[in-house]
Amino acid sequence: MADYVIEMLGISKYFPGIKANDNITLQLKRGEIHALLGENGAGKSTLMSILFGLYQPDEGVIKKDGKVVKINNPNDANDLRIGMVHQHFKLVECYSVLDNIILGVEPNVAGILQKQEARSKIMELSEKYGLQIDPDAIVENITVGMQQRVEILKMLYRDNDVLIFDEPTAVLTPQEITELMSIMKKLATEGKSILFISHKLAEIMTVADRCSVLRKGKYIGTVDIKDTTAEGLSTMMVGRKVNLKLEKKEATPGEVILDVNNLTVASNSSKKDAVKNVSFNVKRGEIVCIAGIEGNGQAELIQAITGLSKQKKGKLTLCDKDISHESIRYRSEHGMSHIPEDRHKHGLVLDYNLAQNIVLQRYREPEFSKFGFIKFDAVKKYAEKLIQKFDVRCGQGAETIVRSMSGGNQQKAIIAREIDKNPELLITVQPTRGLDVGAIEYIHKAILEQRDSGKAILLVSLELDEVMNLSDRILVMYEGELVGEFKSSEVDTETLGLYMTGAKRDNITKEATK
Amino acid sequence: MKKGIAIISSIVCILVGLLFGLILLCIIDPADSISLGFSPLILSGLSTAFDPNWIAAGTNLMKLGQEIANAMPIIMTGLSVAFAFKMGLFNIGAAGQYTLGAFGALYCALVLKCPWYVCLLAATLLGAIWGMLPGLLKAYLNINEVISCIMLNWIGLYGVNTIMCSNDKMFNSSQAKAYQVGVVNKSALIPDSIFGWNISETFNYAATNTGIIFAVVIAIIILIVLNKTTFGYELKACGYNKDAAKYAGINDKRNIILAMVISGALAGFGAGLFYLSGTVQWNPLDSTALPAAGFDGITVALLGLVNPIGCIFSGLFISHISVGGTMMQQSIFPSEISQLITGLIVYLCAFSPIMQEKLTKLFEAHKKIKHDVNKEEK
Amino acid sequence: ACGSKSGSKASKKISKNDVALITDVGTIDDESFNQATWQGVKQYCKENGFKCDYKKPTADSTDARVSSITEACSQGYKTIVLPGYLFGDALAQVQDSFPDVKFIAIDVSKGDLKKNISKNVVCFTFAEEQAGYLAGYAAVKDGYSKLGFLGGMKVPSVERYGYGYLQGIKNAANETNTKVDVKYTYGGQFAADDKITAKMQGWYSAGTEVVFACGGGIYGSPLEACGQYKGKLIGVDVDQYSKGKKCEKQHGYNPFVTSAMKGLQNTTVSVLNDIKDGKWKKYGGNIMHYSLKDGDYVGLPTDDKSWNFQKFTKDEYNAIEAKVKDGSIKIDDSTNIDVEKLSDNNVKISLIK
Amino acid sequence: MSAGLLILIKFTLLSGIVLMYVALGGCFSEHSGVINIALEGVMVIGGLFGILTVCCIPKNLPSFLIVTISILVAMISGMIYSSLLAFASINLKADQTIGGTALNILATAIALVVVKHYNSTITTNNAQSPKLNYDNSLFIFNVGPFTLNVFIILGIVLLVLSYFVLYKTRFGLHLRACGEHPQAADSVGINVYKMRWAGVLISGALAGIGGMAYIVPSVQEWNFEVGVGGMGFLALAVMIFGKWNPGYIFLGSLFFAVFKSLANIYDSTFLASFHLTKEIYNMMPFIASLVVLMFTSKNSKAPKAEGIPYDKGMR
Ligand SMILES: Nc1ncnc2c1ncn2[C@@H]1O[C@H](COP(=O)(O)OP(=O)(O)OP(=O)(O)O)[C@@H](O)[C@H]1O
Ligand SMILES: Nc1ncnc2c1ncn2[C@@H]1O[C@H](COP(=O)(O)OP(=O)(O)OP(=O)(O)O)[C@@H](O)[C@H]1O
Ligand SMILES: [Mg+2]
Ligand SMILES: [Mg+2]
Repeated sequence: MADYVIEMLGISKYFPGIKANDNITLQLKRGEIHALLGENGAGKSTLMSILFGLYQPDEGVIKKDGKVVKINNPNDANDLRIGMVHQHFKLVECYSVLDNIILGVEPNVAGILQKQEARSKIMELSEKYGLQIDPDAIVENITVGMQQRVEILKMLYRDNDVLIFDEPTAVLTPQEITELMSIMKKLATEGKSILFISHKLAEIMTVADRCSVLRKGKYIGTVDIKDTTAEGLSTMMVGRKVNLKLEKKEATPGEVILDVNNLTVASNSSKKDAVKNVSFNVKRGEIVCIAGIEGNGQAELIQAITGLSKQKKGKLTLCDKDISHESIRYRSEHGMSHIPEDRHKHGLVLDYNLAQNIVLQRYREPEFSKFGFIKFDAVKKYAEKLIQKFDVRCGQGAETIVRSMSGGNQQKAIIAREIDKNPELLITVQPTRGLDVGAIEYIHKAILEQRDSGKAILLVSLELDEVMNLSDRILVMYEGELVGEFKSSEVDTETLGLYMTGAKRDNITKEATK
Repeated sequence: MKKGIAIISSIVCILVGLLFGLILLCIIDPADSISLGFSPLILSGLSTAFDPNWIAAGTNLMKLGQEIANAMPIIMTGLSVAFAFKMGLFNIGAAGQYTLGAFGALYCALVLKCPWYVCLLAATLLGAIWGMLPGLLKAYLNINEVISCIMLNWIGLYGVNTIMCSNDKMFNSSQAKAYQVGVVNKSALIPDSIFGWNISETFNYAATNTGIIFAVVIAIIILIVLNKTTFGYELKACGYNKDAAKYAGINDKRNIILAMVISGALAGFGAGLFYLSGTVQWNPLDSTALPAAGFDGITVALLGLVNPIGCIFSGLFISHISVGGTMMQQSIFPSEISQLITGLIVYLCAFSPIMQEKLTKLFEAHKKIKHDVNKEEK
Repeated sequence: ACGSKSGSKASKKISKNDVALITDVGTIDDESFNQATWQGVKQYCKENGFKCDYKKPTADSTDARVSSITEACSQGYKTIVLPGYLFGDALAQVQDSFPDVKFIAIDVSKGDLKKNISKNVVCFTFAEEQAGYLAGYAAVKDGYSKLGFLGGMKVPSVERYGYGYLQGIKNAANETNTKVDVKYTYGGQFAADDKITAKMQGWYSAGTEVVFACGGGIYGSPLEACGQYKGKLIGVDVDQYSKGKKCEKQHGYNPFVTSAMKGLQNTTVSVLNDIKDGKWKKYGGNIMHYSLKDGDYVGLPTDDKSWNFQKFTKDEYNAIEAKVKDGSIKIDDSTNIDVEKLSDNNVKISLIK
Repeated sequence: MSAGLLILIKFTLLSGIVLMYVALGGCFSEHSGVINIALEGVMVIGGLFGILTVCCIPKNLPSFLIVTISILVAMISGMIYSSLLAFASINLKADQTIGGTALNILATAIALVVVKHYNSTITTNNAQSPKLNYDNSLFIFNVGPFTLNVFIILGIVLLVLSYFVLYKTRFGLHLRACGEHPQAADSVGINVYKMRWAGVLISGALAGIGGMAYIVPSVQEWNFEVGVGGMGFLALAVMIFGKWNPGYIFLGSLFFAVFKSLANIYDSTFLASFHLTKEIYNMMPFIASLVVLMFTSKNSKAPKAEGIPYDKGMR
């Protein structure tokens, strides 16, 4: 028995209106990497937050080294040497790396900080595990990868020996993921026990020793990785067989819909240009994907194309109309749809109801308004139609306040809205971020349908799987420039990775893309 | 349902506030606390409306008239604050816009000798301009409107007072105040009667005029604009989520500016209503305090649940108890008790989301059984 | 428990001798009209066992004042005191609506009333310019040559004090042929605060020797500022010598050289007493202008304890007072004059806006 | 040195220190994540009870004690009053602006009711006076040609202390983390609610002293009808102007104070020859700071989580 470091026995946790964890048991062996798998909302983060002391379980006990313990807050967890890298990083952006690592356990004399001591310990750890960081850099200026290393160092600095990684790979590049995997393995061989949450089956297959599966808050079971396959895991997770590979026909590109010519865009955060002299086009009936590591200018590129920010130089043409200096509304009314990256920030007015969100760009059309007055009946009817058509699940139909809907359904509502506008060009950024396989499947199908009905689609994704599965043509973006163009059928992930990290580049000219 | 709960929670706030006031009055002087304190305080104008003495003198509606006259400007500043709130802006600058509005009205009335509607228009315009400035600063330079409004309040006050003092036609040096509109230019007075009904005569209070009808009509217009029009839809979208509004092609800069312009216009209009009512006098020598109507607007808006119709009622309520405050025996009870009560009510209003949540739960507990039955039928 | 209605209703009833006062814009203790008359009212009621109360209008408007007066009348008050020229219009409106109520209006002149005065009304005004004259004259005679005038707000009575003060200064300066500097300003308020303290400190440090603090509680600021520079003050309305006690403790001298007084409180008390004694006829329908000619209604205090002049003697004071009284010295009582124009060879007046 | 300049320095220090106290208070509160728009009201309350203490305390106590006790009372009453904001905005997650505005409205009303009641109990003649009379001599002393007051000395000490606490101590690191990213702070075991309470209470303490420092040194009688005349709001502006940093806040307060003083004493300096009205000088700091804000607003240093109630359950 005592070879379990952590045992969570019969854990239940209720949230208003939902049982997030229902009698869950999880046992973690010393020195193992234990994966935790489940759909969105299955209760993985909740379970881990309970272990880390952020929530209290309503039922059940936690044992550490065979002894029952009570973990009331992260301090208790820390005393028990449990550490966690959160799904959304918990770093104070304007603090230095050093301050973030020591936050909460600062060496001090009578309350006065003694940073020198901390610094040498951190440098030691960073060398030992190959976690390269600059202790004096300000967190808001460093890459996501480095932020993750900071989070890991935070755990190591606290001498934790139970390490929880909640979806650590969602934001990393393939190279960084490989790096992280090896670090995790190294930590495990040193006797640290690791809990690892991921939606990516391949990762689990490579790194984990065992895997526990949750579904809708319930515990399904634990398997040894060497006895199972990716398909087996996914079946366990959703309760049915999932098609992991998308079936798609060959694309039949038509005329050019979007033409981007020598586009240069200033950066949101730094003084340098984020997009440098980029040219490409998207044709009817094809899916063009911009691949690249986060922060290489994709966001700025899309903002410029959609009109959310101004370009510095260059020309944008949509269906033969010059839209370089047109407003967002003009672009939207002339055939551009946009599924934004951040659905809460851009996609929805969370305090409006579903109907009001469904007409977010179209409330001025004569169908929905007259003399400046909104025809609420027409809006409602239309919303109900879309809810039916796209199977958006919501409590009170068109009147549901969007804030109360689940993330997946919010995303569906956006997709319904954007597709039903019947656009010429559909721009979609990270359409499946953080969604579970079931939802991903649905959305991918919808996008493909659009392609097949002759729309032009511009996809931005950080997920290489998605890129490979969905696109017909792939453009790789690195430091604001397009450095490679491929047919998706003629390239593999490794090659893409090399381009994305800047290790390789081609010279892309406007002519080449034509 | 939701609205009902909101109103109930407001009423609870008011009752608690009043109870606190009563306790305070008891502490100050237990013997007279009801008869000379609390009863005039909460009955206010109503106590005289049915008093035989007052009825005999034919002045029984005078105090109610005074309440209405005092409510006009604060209903407007309340609307001003509420309107900006809908756009997610905190218009603490209503005081400054009100100041400019007063100046516009008085300048047109006293110097240019314009008729009332021109004066009112000028008040509205100047208020709108003064509201536009923080709007511009917010939209184009991202300067927090609270700060710029505070600055512009004082700039407006000093500026207006400087100009007024140096203008002989505005500044009555023998009284050390601005001239009374009713004395200098009768045509600038807001009409007393509408459809043959002379409001001032009914209430026996000269300053009570058709202005209150203007205020009510404008509140209704604002309500319609906010809830029924595309403009209101845009505005609220910007207020809830600026980025999403921008994504939807709504010009958020334009809306921020427009919202502040309208907000300022409402405050300016309120000042116009007040200063064109006859005998009120601006005191340009006093630069120590901003007009209270501006800050009362915040109270009115909050107590009125940021709803235009709510503003009418809360404006009347606040005016009601502040007139009541002056009807208490002044040598025993400070009239500021009414202000204390309103402050307390607004403080309690800050809790109203939580209170509403609790109340909703309370109601839903009753409904629960029904609900479950439905579920099983499915 | 509280608010037991035991206090019998009868005792709350207003009886015919009770007095109500309606305040001007300022507070009841503005150390000016409101306070002085209210003190008069209270003194009278206390001596005779009557009740008194005051009402504060909700806004600075005639309508609000009329409403407050109506309220007092309807409650049964038969004597109502109205301090301040702002009551002119309101009085004109109500005087005939309540013929059985007696109105005592302080500082309301014919010009303020704009109407014929009714039999149930009496108005009082004072010759502030005489008090101001005497103060200015005395100060220069006492040897001060750098003087200041700090008015509260530019209201008529303050202006009259100020104009009289300047005339007194000029007269004395020309008599003794000394050069005198006068700084003249209005604070814009009747209360002291840090801003005015700063201004006064500026004056005293730049050499101003004595400041006539003319308006309610505004004297607090020069009082605060003077100590360090051994600066002096002239009080207003009442004898303010006792206000200098704190400074005496702190800096070893009382800064009030004198005070330009007018008899607000006394007048109020004596009218009320006369009404009680049935002598209303003497007043009803009149506008009474009280100057030295009519009695000691204006002037400087001559008690030994508040006589704080070094050179200027009581004999000199009596002499000049007599001249003012008999009219051999004419003092202009206009308002809204350009004070800087009054400068001459000996006296330099600078107006500070 | 000309007399005019001396006085300018004196009054700049006088009101600059007040602004600094209050802006520092705001700075602590906002660094913890709570926007304290109630500073104006807290100043009134601090001033009120501080002065009441000066009035009521036995006069035969050593003056050092009188000064200390009354300042302590101002500080504590400021803390108690601001705890109303803390309770509403931290525990009940109420809207901070609404709560703060309510406290501003309440403060003047409370002050007037208390002062009037106090005045009518100490005098028999039922005076409903909104003014308090007090003796400020204990707070003021001269150093050469300079008139200083205890608040200036205390202020400088607190300024240095504030800087040290915010940037050099464990407490400061925790406090600022709560204003920037409360979830992060919570995840490393910092009690966000406690830190926010601390931030608001410190702001109450500083604003309470600030209220007293505003009223006491310049006059010996205060009319509470004017409250503190917008100083609290001005301090908020100074805080933003000073980028939430004690050092800049100090400079910002002096900048505002120079103009504020000039407005009052310009006639005793060389500026007299320009014949501008005092209103122009009064306007200056406001116009100037608007202009400065226009140029600096692009890179605001406001704590990121300020104004957002922290909810442990929220993701
Ligand atoms: N604070 C909360 N209040 C209410 N409900 C919550 C809260 N936190 C989580 N939930 C709900 O509990 C369920 C489990 O959430 P949890 O975040 O643990 O899921 P997850 O398995 O981590 O999902 P994902 O893969 O999206 O991260 C979800 O339905 C979620 O909406
Ligand atoms: N904070 C919350 N309070 C109350 N209910 C919540 C909360 N968060 C989520 N829920 C409810 O929990 C359910 C699942 O929500 P959740 O956001 O976890 O879904 P999801 O599909 O996992 O979304 P995502 O993909 O964004 O993680 C929804 O019905 C939602 O209404
Ligand atoms: Mg989730
Ligand atoms: Mg999760």
